[in-house]
Amino acid sequence: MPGYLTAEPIDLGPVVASVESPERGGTAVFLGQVRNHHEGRAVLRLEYSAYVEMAEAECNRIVSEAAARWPAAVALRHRVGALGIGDTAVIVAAASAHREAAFAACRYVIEQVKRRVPIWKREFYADGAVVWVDPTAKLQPAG
Amino acid sequence: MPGYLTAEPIDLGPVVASVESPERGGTAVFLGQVRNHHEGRAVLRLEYSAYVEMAEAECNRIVSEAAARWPAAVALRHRVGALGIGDTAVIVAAASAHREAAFAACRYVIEQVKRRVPIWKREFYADGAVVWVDPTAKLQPAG
Amino acid sequence: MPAAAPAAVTVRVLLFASYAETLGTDSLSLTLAAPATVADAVAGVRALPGGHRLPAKPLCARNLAHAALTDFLAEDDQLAMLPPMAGG
Amino acid sequence: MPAAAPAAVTVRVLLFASYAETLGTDSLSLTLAAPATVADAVAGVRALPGGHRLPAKPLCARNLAHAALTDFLAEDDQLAMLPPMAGG
Repeated sequence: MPGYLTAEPIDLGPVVASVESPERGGTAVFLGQVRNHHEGRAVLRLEYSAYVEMAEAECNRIVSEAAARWPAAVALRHRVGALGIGDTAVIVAAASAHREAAFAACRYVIEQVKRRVPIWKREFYADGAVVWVDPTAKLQPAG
Repeated sequence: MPGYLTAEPIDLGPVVASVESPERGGTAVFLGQVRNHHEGRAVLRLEYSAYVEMAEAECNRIVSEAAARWPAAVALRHRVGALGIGDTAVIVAAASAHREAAFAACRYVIEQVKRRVPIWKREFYADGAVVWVDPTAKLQPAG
Repeated sequence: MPAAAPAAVTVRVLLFASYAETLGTDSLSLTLAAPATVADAVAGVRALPGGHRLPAKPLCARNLAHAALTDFLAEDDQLAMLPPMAGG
Repeated sequence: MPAAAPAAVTVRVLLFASYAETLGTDSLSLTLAAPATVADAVAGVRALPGGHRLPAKPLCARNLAHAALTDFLAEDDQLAMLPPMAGG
């Protein structure tokens, strides 16, 4: 199984290169980076943790679904561990002979990753608070 | 006016870096590469030529439209001159605090570039033919 | 004579992120009367000290795949309780 | 006494890619009876030797922006006839 999760910085070039081929003329890429703000609060840094075994399996399912649904080659990398502002948290790349398929596959993968992959984010704020981010609800301070 | 057209190879990293900022957490990128086939024929290489003065102006209009329509920073580079298979012909990058805006702006720019920017492509085929590519019609041999 | 259905099922429960903090552990063994569902396991965890602070209907995964609360559990299943995910 | 409208307008015509090949030149000067439209200029170019092989309603640009065939031309305008574009 390819390693979708990594504790090392993700390098854009090799991820894009991994889906390119002479038959595929269009590549759509999404990069998610650590923002310096969240719901109006200044973020200093964050930590991603994961249920690694399941996250790898779920990433593999998502990539397979995209490759089955569109004629595209798809790559996905998600970083875990401690990240600073501007660090790349996730990269999705999808290459196809048709740019519509490349965009659609790329978009599908990032949306499904956000919904389905068991990864959690703890943000450290400038005001000293530490919060487990819950995209489904209002923020609540961590215990 | 920034140089949207270039005769030099386009490097992905700097284009992406030019739109990233700590406020913008999502970056959508499109890369168009030279394919080794076109409508069933083997392509060896191609040449892009442009009405440079207008192409620069039209690229600037398209990027400005995207930046006005979505809260996104947008970059665009298009290569001209002689390209080989796999070479990058165009890169669009759009960064935003919201990935929907990043995808939408990126998609808008590449679609408009294809429609509106006066750039022409001459393909050299394995069978010796040389063709001005016309995306709006069946291929016709060049004179 | 058919084999009798087992009277109990033992599963490994995994807790993550805020749920692990809430319960003070990230892994525990749970034995339930059979047949048992994911919801039964959640109820079992919530009956532990501090467990009432976990939601009654959390996201769960069984053996590395998302599961419904109504799914049945088998011996040695790995059941994970998943706080709201925030990857990407 | 009002100034008389000019009787003629001279524009610079630019040809690109296959159109330049067809006509054997990429630039020419064209003088038209005023008032003149983009379509009049196209007709003028198509009346040149070999010009009938150009389409009757090509894409055109006036002064670096896309133009309609019905747009009027002014003295010293730069009129470009654009073959089907294939960038991106």
